Amino acid sequence: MPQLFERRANAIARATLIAVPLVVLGGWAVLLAFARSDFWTGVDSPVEQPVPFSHQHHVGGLGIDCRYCHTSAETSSFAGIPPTETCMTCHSQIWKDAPLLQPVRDSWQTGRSIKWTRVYDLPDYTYFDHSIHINKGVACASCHGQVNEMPLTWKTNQLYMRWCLDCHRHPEKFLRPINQTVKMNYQAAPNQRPLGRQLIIANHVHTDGLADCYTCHR
Amino acid sequence: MNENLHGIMAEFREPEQLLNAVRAAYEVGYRKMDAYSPYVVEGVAEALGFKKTRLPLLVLLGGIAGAVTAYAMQWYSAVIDYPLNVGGRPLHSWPAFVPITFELTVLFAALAGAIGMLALNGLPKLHHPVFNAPQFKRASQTRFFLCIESDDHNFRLDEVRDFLQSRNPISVTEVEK
Amino acid sequence: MSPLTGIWRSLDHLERPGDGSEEMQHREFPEGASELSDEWSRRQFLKIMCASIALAGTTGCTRQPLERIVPYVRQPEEVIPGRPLYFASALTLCGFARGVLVETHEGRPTKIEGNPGHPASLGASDAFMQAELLTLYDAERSQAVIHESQVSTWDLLLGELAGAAKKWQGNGGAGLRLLTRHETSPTILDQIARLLVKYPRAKWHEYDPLATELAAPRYHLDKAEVIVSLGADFLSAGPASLKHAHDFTLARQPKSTMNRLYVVEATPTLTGAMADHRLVMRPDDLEDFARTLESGTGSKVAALIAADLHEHAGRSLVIAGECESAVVRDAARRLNQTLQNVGATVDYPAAGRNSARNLQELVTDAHAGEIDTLVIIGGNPNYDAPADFEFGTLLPKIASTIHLGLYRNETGVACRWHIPEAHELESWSDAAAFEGSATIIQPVIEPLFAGRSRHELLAALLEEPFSSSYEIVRAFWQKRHAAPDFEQFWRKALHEGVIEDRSAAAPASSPPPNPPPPRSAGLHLLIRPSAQMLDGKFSNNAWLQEFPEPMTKMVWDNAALINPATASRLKLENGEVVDLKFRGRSVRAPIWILPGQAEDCVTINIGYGRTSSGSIGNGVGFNANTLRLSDAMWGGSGLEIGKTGKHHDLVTTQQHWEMEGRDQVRVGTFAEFQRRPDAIAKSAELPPRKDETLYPNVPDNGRAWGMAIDLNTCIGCGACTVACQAENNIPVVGKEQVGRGREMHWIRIDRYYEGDPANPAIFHQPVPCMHCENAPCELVCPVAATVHSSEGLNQMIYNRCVGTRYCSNNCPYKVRRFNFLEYDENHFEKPPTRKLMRNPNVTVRSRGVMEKCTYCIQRISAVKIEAEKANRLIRDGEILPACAQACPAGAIVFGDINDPVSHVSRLKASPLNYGLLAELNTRPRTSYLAKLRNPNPELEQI
Amino acid sequence: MNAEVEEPLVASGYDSASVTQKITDIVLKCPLQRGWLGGFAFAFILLMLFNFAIAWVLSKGVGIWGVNIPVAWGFAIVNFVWWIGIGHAGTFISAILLLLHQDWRTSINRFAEAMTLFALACAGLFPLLHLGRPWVFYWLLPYPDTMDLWPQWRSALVWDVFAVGTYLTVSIIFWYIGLIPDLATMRDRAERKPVQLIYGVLSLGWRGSARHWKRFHMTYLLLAGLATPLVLSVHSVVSTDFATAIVPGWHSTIFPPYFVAGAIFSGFAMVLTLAIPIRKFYNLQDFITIRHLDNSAKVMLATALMVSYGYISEGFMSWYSDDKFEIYMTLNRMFGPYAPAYWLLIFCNVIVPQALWFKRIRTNPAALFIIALLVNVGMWTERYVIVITSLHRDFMPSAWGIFHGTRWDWMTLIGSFGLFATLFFLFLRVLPSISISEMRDLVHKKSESSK
Repeated sequence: MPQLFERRANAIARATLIAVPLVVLGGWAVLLAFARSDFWTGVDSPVEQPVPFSHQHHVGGLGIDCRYCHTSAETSSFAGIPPTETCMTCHSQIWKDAPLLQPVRDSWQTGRSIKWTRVYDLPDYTYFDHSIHINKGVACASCHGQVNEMPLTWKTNQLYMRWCLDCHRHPEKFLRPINQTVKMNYQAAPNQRPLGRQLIIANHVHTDGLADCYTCHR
Repeated sequence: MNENLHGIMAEFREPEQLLNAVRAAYEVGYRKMDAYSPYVVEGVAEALGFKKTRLPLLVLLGGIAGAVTAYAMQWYSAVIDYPLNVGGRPLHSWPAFVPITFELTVLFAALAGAIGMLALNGLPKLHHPVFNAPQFKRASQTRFFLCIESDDHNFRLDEVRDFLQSRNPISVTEVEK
Repeated sequence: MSPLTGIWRSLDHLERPGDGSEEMQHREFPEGASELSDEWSRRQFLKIMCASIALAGTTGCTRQPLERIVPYVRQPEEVIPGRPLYFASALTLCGFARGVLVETHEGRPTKIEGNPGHPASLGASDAFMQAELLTLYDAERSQAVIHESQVSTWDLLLGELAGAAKKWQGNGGAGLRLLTRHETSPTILDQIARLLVKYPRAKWHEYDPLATELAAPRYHLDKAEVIVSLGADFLSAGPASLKHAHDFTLARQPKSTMNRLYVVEATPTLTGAMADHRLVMRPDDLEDFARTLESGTGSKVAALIAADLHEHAGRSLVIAGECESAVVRDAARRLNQTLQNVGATVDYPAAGRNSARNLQELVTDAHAGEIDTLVIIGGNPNYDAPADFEFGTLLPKIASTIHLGLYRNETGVACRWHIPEAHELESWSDAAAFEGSATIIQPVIEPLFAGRSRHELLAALLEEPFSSSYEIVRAFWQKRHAAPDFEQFWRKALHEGVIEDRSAAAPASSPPPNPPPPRSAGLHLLIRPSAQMLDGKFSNNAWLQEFPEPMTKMVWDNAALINPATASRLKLENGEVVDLKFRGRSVRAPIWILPGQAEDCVTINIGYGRTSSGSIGNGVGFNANTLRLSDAMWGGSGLEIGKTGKHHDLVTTQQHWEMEGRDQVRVGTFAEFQRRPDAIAKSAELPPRKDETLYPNVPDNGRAWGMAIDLNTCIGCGACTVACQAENNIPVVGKEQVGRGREMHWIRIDRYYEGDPANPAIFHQPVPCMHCENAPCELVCPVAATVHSSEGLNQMIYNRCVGTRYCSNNCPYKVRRFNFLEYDENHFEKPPTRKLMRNPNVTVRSRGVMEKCTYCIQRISAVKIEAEKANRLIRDGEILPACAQACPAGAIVFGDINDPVSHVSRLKASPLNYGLLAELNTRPRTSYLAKLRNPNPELEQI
Repeated sequence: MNAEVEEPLVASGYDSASVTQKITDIVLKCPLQRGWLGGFAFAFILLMLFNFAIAWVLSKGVGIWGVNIPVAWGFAIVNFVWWIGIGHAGTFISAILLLLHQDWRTSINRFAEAMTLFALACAGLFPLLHLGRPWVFYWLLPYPDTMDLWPQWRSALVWDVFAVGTYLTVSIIFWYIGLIPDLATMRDRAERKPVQLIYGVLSLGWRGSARHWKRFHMTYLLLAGLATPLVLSVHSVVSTDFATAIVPGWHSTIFPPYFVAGAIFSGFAMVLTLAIPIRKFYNLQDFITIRHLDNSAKVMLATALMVSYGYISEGFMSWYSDDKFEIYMTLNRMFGPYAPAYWLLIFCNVIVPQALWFKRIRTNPAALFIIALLVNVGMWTERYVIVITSLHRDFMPSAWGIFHGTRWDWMTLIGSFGLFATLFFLFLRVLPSISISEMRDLVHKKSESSK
């Protein structure tokens, strides 16, 4: 009887037997990694806006306080996006005719809003309240990063649930003194953890139940 | 002598012939040989000097691995990683962890057994010298073969052929590598 | 809050009349909505969820679609995006104001609550009040001025009126007729008065299908210890019902005494269900009963009741139903006088008769051809006028007919002109409550469909230079309250939502007097308003269409209610379609057999069988008005039933009405309670003790939420059901789906019968999620989509749910609801307006996920966050779930059961407290207080 | 089994050559018969119906089915349990009977195992279709997700995932291992090169070496040893889907054994439903002899009695427990709206199998075939009764409801027959439907004993 297969068939057969599971597992691992990649989650990639607003210039350069524009950050779940009026308080005086600001002036004249694009966009089933975080010592920068260094705005975190949980389980890793929450130049203390534990008491942070589902999902 | 010789193969009609041939060959002192049959013939393997296999051990280890994996996973995720109050039950509800532990035990054991069998048998081996034997087709159907291989330390071509002939086989052929 | 909210865009709005629809689609508050545009992202989201099949193994990697944030251009200073604003206003029922607080998010009203400061609502609400929100957003409300069924404009109408006005100036307005519903608005009355002065020969007619009694008596049920209702459903019907329910339950508390209620009625009502003694009798027998009650002689029962009344002279009360004949009503009044109840438990205000004429006169004049212009302001006479008036045939006889209404209804279609009316929450007005106090109705949103207010139309008739409703109303009150402090007065009025100004005393309307029905054997017809559609006003309101009728639990239909004995005698069965023939008129109706109905009495509800209601109300049920005659507005004897051999599927949300001896509702008498207080709650199988368990005692984080529902005060009105629906974005699923057992209500009201089907005891039991501490549902969920919170809430996480539905199987209370289909995309939920109405703080559930009562977690969170920010504790009663807030009887109490002095803890400490099916060791956090009855011992013997 | 009265396991006059030829020729030689084509075409049409029903339920949602509140589980679960049950006979025959040295299993274990796999394939689909959101089914599996969440291990549904997954995997392994020598035979008997190549690859170059045979047998025994507790565990776990609930009619400790018995019962019924036509169609009467039918029938009789005991003890326990909910449930089953279903299942699963006491019936293929069909129906009805009647009236009378399968429910059920049959027809065409090597062994032993 002639050989049905050549000699190398053996090698090929074994190779495939070993390769198939590896490829499957590998592919799955790649998929998992991809889901966590900045590319997929859009971290660090600037979002296009009708007006190329520079936090770097306004916050970093001019030192405008976050709350000047995001007025309701301390009082409401929604931090607030400034109405055209706010822009015009200055830009009716300076950069009056800068072409970049044309959309702002249009909005002001026509009474039609500027339509910004969300940078930090949570799913509809997740409820985040700015005011409680600010009031308990979670800084703007803790989630939004050093916006004072952003010529255009991008997000600095992936906003996955595990990321939220990290802080909800161990607030001490991130808490700041309440008067520091809006500061952009705050230097994290070297003894963050012990400090954090004190701040949990000082800021009246009730840690039990922070990881309840209903804390964020309703 | 022929470097390209895998061995010499005898074809028998009856399983008993094969069994006797193997026993005889073993007494003569041949070790590097193998018998081929369409279904298992009791005793041949033993006659070839093949005593016991490590498969049961593999399966046991597989089972233990499965059990440990399963229970550890359940305990870690339910007690350590995300403790949740589910219907007021304890975090470490061990009775509820038993079924999955059992299932994975069986699964891992079975996989160990199957993979172990193939590995120890050196399968897949699509190409093998014995397939060169013209009549070997029948090894999977009706006939019984004994192949004494050339790398046996007291392999002498003529002696082997004579020996095999003496077991009145249907045929005796040289098998190319 | 700014009084200007309603009109801050109304001027540029004026230039573009009649483009309501366009307005709706494209300019729906782009300035206002600085938040995600919900419905879009949600659909997107679903798609991507589906796409994630491909991405198995990487949850959360569903990339968000780009979403816009749309800030204001000029942000109103009182608006803080993300925080709701509350406005005090009022909604009218039969013309009478009931004060409300309206919650708005970025200019979108999302919830209506009763105004605690208002005498007619006292902070509570009923299904109608809750459901007005849906009517406000109903995309099928009329959206354009229609002339001869062509789209026209307001200005053209003004032109025509101007022409007519010249003629009227000549002839003093002869031939000009005004037909309104029952009006209590001081401003409207003032405008009409001025119109009648301007055109002395013009006439004003008033017609209201549910006209309340002339100078309705004012009851003080909290002071009454013995109450006899002669066919009166005072607890759930009429503009004062919320107040009645509130006062009644005050006196219902089992203290040293507990009030006793006798109800004599022909068809079961919620009031009857609360009765300690319910006597079932036909309306004509009821008259005899009233007489014997007066004389105190005659039937033994009557004598005993009379005795009881006299024992409690001055602390008793006799209430006659508004649908009863004058005989009964007069008897009741005389009784109250002889019992010295007048001034103590009841007041009869002087009959402040207004100058309105009734519909009868209008009809006569119309036939005499004396009318050339008929202005119908609100209402739908062409549908709900007595059949013998043949209103439909009469309208064409009139040269010019103008109809102002929310919908282009049967009347609007038949009139030459139809003008879309602005909803009460869309325009400025005012109205008086049943007891006379006035309320400024302030709008909470721009008119969605360019509607006009009644004020604007009257102003046009008066040929006054245009001024907005706001100016008209304000001007009137400036005149009424001409004082330097007017601005404060005005702001206070708006802020409080009620004006202590009795000079606006509610002149009640003229009722259709019901002559004593001629005695006759045979069947007796009773025509009653519907608990869902009222008089048809709400027939396009899907919430109310799907709101289970308290007695029948029927949805999406009305039926001819008939007593079991009569049914078996006539060989009728449920759903069998029959011809109801009444005095030469007839209508086809399906039969529904109702325990507790009087023998030989057939009850039918008006408000159904609409033809021009809209896609939701059209063709639902049959039109009972076809049997409604001007001399028998509430029915009468002489009804005949003819078989048709046809069948109509009637759908109810509860099929089985026996308790099967499972003690869901535990009942005892007040006497027993005084003897052994805990005997009643402990009458049934007891739950295992707390320490009888293998499970660890799970520590909570200091707070433990719980709820107590007092069955003794719950009147079963169902306000909680609709309130919950409004608060939690609960979808409407339609008759077909309800028929398959897929209604979505998070809190349902179970109705059980006990005893003789001819006159059974009737129990109501609200059933929300029990938030069991040993929740069976949690144990079986494979993905931990329902687990316990540290505060003892049974959390349901929609976005984790994969939809195995095991939790529902394992829920002994069956309070879980499942999205079997994409209900958010169905006919009722699809319209873009519906998306605006959503509560932004509650996730809208997609297809394939389980949902259930959350104790209104969004409200808990809101209060918790505020308390945390202020570093203070949460006050008891600070958190009100929607059901508790709506309940007129205060029967639902929510709070922290770890706090021993909280209201809920005190109720749970009551000897009447028991857990539903607690013997299953589910440890429900929602518990019930057993129901008490206070029967008359002597009457018991009979 | 006393041999003298026993029918032989193989008709006389067969040696390993003829056995080999007869079995391999079914695949390699005999041309496409009209019968096969017709059957396959019909099965394929049903399969397409299945696809359609699935596509529709995926696009619209489970709302197109009859499920509601309170009856939130419907046909999907009934079909799942039914198919899983059928999937038990294969492993039972090849594993347990192997350990018990029942060599009559030889000629039926191969296609019984195949049947197991195809039944599992059908069964496996239903839990997925049953989900409200099938596209997130993988949340039932443990894997490192972005939410830090895990399956909820206390839920019997998660146990199910593991039990069924394991069972499927082990069954496939067991089946394939057993196939290897036969695949070699096919390789060596095939004439055409491509066919040789295919079977060559599949047989992994099996050459029948004595050492290989030794390990092969060892593995086969070990797998049998593992599969035996597994097969018992799988339906026990499935039964906990019900037994761990508090629903009256589900919350019962007898469920595991009673489900396993039922599974084997229905499994053997299906074996006969398939075996009887096949042996006729391919003239395998000599291999699948009356004795096989007889023995299978005996197993059915035994399991039928166990199942009957289950029914009785259920009734007894509900009376004995004096639990008002249990008692009502039992009465409602017998006399409530679904009483016909209950009495149908009693008829099919308790009354009909009593006929198997008689050898005349056990040895009459036609009769057996009909009984087997009735039992299949009966076992489906049993699951229907367990799921529906328990749910439709549980604790709160106010929430009681009724359930009716919609046409989509029926389409999915019937369609799944299509999937099963299609796979089975293909199997008959491409693989030896009887284990050749074991038959050779049998023939050999037979000649031994006859010597």
